[in-house]
Amino acid sequence: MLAWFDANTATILNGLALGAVLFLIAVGLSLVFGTMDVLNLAHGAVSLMGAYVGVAMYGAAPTTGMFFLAMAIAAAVGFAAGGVLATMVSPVRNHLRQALLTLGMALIVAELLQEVFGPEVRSVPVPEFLSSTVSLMGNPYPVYRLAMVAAGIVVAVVLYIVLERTRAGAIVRATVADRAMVEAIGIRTKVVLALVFGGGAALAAVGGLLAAPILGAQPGLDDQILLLALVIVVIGGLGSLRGALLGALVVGQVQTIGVSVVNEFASFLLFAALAAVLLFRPQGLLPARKGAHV
Amino acid sequence: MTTTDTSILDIRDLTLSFGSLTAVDRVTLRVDEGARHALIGPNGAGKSTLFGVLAGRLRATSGQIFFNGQDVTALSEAERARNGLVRTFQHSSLFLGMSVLDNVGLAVERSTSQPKRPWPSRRRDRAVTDAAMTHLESVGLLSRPSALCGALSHGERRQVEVAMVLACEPRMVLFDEPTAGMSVAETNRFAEIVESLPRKVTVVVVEHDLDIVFRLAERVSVLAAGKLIADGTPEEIRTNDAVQEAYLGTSSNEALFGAAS
Amino acid sequence: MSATNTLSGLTADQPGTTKLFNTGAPRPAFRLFVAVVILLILVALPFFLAPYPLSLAGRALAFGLLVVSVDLLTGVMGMPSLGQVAYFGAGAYTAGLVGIHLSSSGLVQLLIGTLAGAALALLTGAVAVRTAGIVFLMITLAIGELAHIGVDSLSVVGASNGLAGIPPVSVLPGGEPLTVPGYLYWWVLAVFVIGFCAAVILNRSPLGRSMRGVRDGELRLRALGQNTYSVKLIAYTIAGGVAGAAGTAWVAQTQFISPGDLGFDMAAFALLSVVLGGAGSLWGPVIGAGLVIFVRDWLGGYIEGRGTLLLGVVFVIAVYVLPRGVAGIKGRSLRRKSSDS
Amino acid sequence: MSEIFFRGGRTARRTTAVMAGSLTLMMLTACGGGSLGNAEGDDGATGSTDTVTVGLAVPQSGVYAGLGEDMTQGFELYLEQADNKLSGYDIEVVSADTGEGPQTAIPAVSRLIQQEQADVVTGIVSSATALGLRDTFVQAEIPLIIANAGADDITAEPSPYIWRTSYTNSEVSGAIGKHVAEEVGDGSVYLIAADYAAGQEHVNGFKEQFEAAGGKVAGETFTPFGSTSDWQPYLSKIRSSGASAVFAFYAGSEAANFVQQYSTFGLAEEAQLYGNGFIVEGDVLQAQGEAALGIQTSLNYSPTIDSEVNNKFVEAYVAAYDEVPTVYAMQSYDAAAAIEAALEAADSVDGPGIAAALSEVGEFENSPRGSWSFNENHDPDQNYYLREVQEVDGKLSNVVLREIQD
Repeated sequence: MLAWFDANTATILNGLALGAVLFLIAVGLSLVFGTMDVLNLAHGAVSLMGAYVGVAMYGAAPTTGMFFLAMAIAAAVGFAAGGVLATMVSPVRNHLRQALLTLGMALIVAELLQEVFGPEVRSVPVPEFLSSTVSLMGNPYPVYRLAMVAAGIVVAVVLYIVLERTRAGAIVRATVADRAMVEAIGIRTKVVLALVFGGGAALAAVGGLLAAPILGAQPGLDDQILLLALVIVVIGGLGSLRGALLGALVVGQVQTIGVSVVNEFASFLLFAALAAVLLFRPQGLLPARKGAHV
Repeated sequence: MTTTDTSILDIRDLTLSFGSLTAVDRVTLRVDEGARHALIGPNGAGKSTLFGVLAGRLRATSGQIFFNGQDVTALSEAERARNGLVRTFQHSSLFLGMSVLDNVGLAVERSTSQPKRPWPSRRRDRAVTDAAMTHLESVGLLSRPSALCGALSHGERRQVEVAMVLACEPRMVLFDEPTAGMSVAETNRFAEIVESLPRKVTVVVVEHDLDIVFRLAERVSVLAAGKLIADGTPEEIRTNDAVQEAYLGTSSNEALFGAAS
Repeated sequence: MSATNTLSGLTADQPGTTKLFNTGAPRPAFRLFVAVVILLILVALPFFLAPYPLSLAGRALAFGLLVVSVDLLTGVMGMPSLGQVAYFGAGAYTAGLVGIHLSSSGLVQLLIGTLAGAALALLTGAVAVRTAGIVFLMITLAIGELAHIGVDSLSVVGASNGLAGIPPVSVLPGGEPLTVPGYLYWWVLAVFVIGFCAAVILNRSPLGRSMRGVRDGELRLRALGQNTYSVKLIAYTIAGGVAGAAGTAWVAQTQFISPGDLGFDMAAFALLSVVLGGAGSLWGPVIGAGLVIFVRDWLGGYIEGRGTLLLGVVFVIAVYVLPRGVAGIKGRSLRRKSSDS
Repeated sequence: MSEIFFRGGRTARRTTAVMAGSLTLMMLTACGGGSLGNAEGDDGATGSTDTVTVGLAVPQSGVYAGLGEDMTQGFELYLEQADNKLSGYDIEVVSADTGEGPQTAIPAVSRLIQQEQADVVTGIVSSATALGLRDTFVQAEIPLIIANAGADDITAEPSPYIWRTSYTNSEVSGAIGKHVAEEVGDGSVYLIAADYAAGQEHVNGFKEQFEAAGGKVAGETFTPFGSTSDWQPYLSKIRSSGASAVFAFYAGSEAANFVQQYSTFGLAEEAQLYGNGFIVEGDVLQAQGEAALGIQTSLNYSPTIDSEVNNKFVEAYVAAYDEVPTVYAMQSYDAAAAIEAALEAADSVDGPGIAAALSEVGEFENSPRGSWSFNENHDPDQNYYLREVQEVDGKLSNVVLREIQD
């Protein structure tokens, strides 16, 4: 057993790295669903916009300053996109029509991105200061992936503090639990919702940018990201921060250790896991608790 | 299995707990066949929970429910409904996207557990329609059978709901706060409908509005903190100290029942 | 926000889309007249249309029937599904295999393909219909994707290359193969009409009424004493059969089926066609399906790879311009008139 | 009651008007005159003109759009060089977007055959599309000249209407088998490929030649096609297998990601990476960057082939499009050459005439890839080249090491 862990340390670690970046992308989808009751099918497209920010800004391996500048720009682009989507979707109450709207927007955004950046896969280099490798069990392991894990932890902690320990977070949590009540105490939930939508989209764009050195940037990636994010938030429990984190970690491991152990059924694993979780826990692993925490 | 000849509902030591919270606490109660029985109590007394257990939506933690001499404790809501124990909802929950006739039709054809026919049949569908129209007539809503329920007034919706309950050919009807949100005229109309129900149908009402309770009920049970604290005729309840205590702490009888008397 | 809370939201706006004109002036004779005229136009298409647009019309009809099956679940029963592609695929692959190995008769293929779709729906639905709302949507997504991945790795049906070499269908066993585009189209139209009529009959039946009851209040329906599980499972099985029939029509038209036909795109476009057309109405979603095929394949063919972009624009505009879908146009004009008078 | 009647009347009038309108519209658009005629009767109409309609069915959208662009450029370059006349006929090119797979490709190509009345069609990137359309072309009696799709099955049973200027999957991968066996000697080779039909064919084709030459296989993994983005779990397996070299088949974005991660995890220093040319072809190579250096591949073409014909071709291509031609461009260029040769030999310029002429065209001596001809399966009988990714003048390039001898 121990030997197995030894042999697979790198793979498990890698599942963490993948899970971390998937968490960044998926948490926005989950919170937007929780607060606005909107399943944003343009979420993958927003994430892809983040990846293309990297394509546009990096030439060769970016310097440290350039890397953080790109993150800021990706966040800004994502925030703006989220704001536009929130505005467009706010008069549409029906879930299915929201799906029609957001998937329509996703198609438009993806096509425009292809128009600008071309149909071919574009690779995004790793920033210089993270481009080295460390030795792990005698084998080289890229530092950038460790940094992804770190980024995931930082975002999870910051989000947790913001949502659980600040007044703004309390308002967001209250909006998840009972929108009418928040409305009644004089808070304009529309603004709250637009901010959450923008924030979620900004995280998705940053996640897309951080994932780009591994996933690349190309047309069609938005669909893949959207499906992964949907699976994550449904496995974890819609509208829940902890759920999104757990879901992302599960999917990260399924996609690494899972495919390595049962390689013949690798392509079935993700959706088989989804079906299995939903059959036994339809509400997800860690659903949002009413009123209390996200 | 021993029940007296006259009691149709026999509740024995019924308890429902959610973890450490006991919502219904060892309630024992009998309702006679054909009775007009009301269940009252202050907010949070466990009325709606007890109601849910009786209807079969919630499972009792312990205790038994006999309906018509049969132990129905383990039966589902649908099975109880088929046995003649039918409930209405606290908030009117008709099928708002469907016509009045379709609503009552659903109730008329509920009675078999067999799968529904996936094709129309002129003769057999006609029978359902005729039965539905009869029930609509008895609640005085014959004029607009093809109107969407979503387009009806609150009172009209209540009438449809009663028609649906009648269509279930109930032996006993559980009304959950039937007059909540009704205008005075609508409340009156509702009371008339209940009064016009055949005597063989037993009626149990959970109600806030004590006016209507004392107008309709021949027997009243009072629930407080999950426990049955009183059971008797309306007169007995009016003068019961425990009831008064439960409702208003130390307040007088007049403050509580003044409006009703 | 628990998953079950979303049940009501998913269908919030739908009640009344079909019924609005049902209640106003049903006039069955008039509606029958319109239906007959539309059918005559569809039958007459081969006399006017060249083979290519006619083949598109055939594809639109087959896809339209798939959309009808999605609508039975989404619009009539209030359970939005992304999984009907699995039963569509079951019908299509079965028909293809029957065509290659057993009989080129379209009737035989239709029968076996429909049964295959229904059987698979019965098996998977037994689990799926226990859920509702978003969870049902995601379970059906998983069913569709698993079917997609399944045929993609199954070498007896050509795996990722798809099932090729399917001979042209004939109507009866041993009959003349339908190689003339017009005759082939008529066969696809016949399958469509059979499937559509089945859906209309279902919609007007007691089961159809119970399906709408599930949509408007499943708990309530259960409280009335109806076994909603069996209502949902039977409806799901029938919808699976309709999707299977659509699959046989699709294969008859294209003589080819590949895993991509069961992909997420197809599932999403089928569901969006329902929304575009107006969930709950049966004819609206068929028009929605026609619109999707027309924009993506016909217009897209002339503007070099911009079909998808155009489709996105159509979706977005439709959300604002047609708040109740294509079927709502008629309802809206009636409502306006009645408020005038 | 009158109101109801009134409503019905209004609706009826409007509906009738709409129907009359659509009928009129149908009459107007009915230029083709219906679809009930006999298919053979329609063909005669195009036989006598001086214009030949060529359908170019390439992806203009989706993940293969880059390949589609190369193929369009290659085809157009040939036409330009010939002043848009092949064997004296004016060439009208009608293109169709085949998208990512058969779902979009089949209606698009049906349009070329039925609506645009193409006399011959070329292009086709995806094997599934080619297989799905095979019967359509045979039934319509229109020749299809495949300029990329490589599935062995397409030409396994040759049809007079199905031709190919590219390769078969098993052959292009088998070509490098002997070389790898010689290089690794006593070591073993790990095989990894995308899990779909083409991936299987490439791996089997390689394995057959490799094992025939005495090579040993260390292990074999197929990764989910189209949904794999992280290869680390598989790379760990390769490492623990102790293989001294790896043969991989990937194309497009998967090739880009695989090669980069192969290098990131340090495997590039431990095990030489081999493949067929597609793992480093076209835009992919630029996306891979330095990670691709040293990869050895087999392919029927490289822009660095040092022949007079190829140098001229590359020069003209660079001048026209400001980029180096890819194998896709070359195969499409040669498809144009095949059409010209067929028109030269054809008795009648219609589907069956061109198809018949294709079997008489003989050797193509002026091809950038070197001399080739159609074999009995209608696939090219051609040379393969061993290539290595090297940096030439600051740009990555697939440098030809040598011609592969059978």
